[in-house]
Amino acid sequence: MGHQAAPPDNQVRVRLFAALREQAGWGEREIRLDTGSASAADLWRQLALEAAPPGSTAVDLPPTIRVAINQAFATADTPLRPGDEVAFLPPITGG
Amino acid sequence: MGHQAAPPDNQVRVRLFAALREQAGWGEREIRLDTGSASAADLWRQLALEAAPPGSTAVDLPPTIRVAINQAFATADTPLRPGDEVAFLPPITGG
Amino acid sequence: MPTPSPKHPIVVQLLEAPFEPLELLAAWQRSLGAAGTAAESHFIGRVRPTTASGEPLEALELEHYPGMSEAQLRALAGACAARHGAGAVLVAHRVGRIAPGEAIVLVAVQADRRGPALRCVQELLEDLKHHAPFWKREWSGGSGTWVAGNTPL
Amino acid sequence: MPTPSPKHPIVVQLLEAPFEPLELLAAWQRSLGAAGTAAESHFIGRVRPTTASGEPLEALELEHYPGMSEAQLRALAGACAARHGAGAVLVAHRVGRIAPGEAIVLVAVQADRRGPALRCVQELLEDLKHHAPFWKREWSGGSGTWVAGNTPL
Repeated sequence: MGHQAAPPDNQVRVRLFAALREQAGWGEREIRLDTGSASAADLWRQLALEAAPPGSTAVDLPPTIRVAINQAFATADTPLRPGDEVAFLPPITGG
Repeated sequence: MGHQAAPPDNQVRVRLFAALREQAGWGEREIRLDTGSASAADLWRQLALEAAPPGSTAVDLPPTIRVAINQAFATADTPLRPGDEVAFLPPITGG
Repeated sequence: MPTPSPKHPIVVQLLEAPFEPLELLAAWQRSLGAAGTAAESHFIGRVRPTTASGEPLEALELEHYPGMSEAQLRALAGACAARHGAGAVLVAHRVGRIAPGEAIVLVAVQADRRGPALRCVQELLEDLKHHAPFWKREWSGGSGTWVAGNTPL
Repeated sequence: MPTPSPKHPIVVQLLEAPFEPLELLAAWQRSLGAAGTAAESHFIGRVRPTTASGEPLEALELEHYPGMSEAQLRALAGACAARHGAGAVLVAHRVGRIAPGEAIVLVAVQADRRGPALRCVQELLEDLKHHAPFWKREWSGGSGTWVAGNTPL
């Protein structure tokens, strides 16, 4: 996997849904990634939507939250590219 | 099981369906039972709808043929009573 | 339609003329009240255009045992609903001569949850194929052949 | 409706207003041609009158991920049809605010045999409950509660 240099404008669109959206107080934002080769899991830590437990600096992505990149399910360690739409999906209750 | 004396008019109604009806050439008949305490299997042998094999005097009810007495499934050894409607049903192909 | 019992309302219809499954379903839904239950499942079976041996089918003939066929369908439907905890059941079955493409059987089940509704439709369909007194004859090229067994699941 | 592909025609509809399942089924059947296939199975799910905790339900709210929800429903339906050798598939799903008793989901499958039609409806129903981006919120007594999990099968 070749490492792709991050462009100066290292920005992704983040979307939150349902309970996650309401807890965060927002549903859609443009976010500039802290690091050049961030994954969805890195992005979650950067967003810090949940309060970190004592002695910890960041909260890892809970296993119940699924990730979609550009409207398709993806694993949390998928590297993000500028312009990606990254969604964090709480447990699905359709049908 | 108490044996019930056969009334003088020891008659049942016999019904045949589908291929069985066509092979016999009839679908419904009043039949006087040969013996006083006949079962559906006895009735089948009496009807002799199929040619008996050489050396045999009667043909037993094939396992593929189901019996209904008064429009409910019954076992072939159920004793018949005068006035019963006895049906011989070839393999079912509904639905 | 017969008056349904409140617990497992079973409706059985033997039809000698072509029927439109969705119209029967609409009438059945209306008879059960405006707001349906949480889960409802249906199955519609139609006559294939070819015989079991692949010849063009002119018509399927459905012989039955009048009286026993209605009673058996009703008994099978009631037992299936009770086993699965389903609610209302509708079984409609054609008899007589049926053209290719026409509906031959309709099964519909309402229940509180999807599992009972789905399972009851599936099981009742197998039950009536094997335990209700119906016999199929395929007409092709002017001659009729009794069908030996049911189509594979 | 999008133009169906001849092999596995998949129709997906996300609906913001109440729909009548039997009317949708009639339109779908018409779009597939007059003479239907040998087997067709349906499932209709409706909103229950009570919440998961037994309170009277005012409404169910269905949030979804526009764009991804349609794409996922289409992908799940296509994969299910291919796995089971089914033919045409229809999936209709309500979004937004839904009143008790209203239909929330409709799944319909046509196939050559009853097995594939029945199995594909059942499996697709499970698939979309777990793998399509929909979230339910129950409104009761003026406040909304996100539903934590799916109802048992």
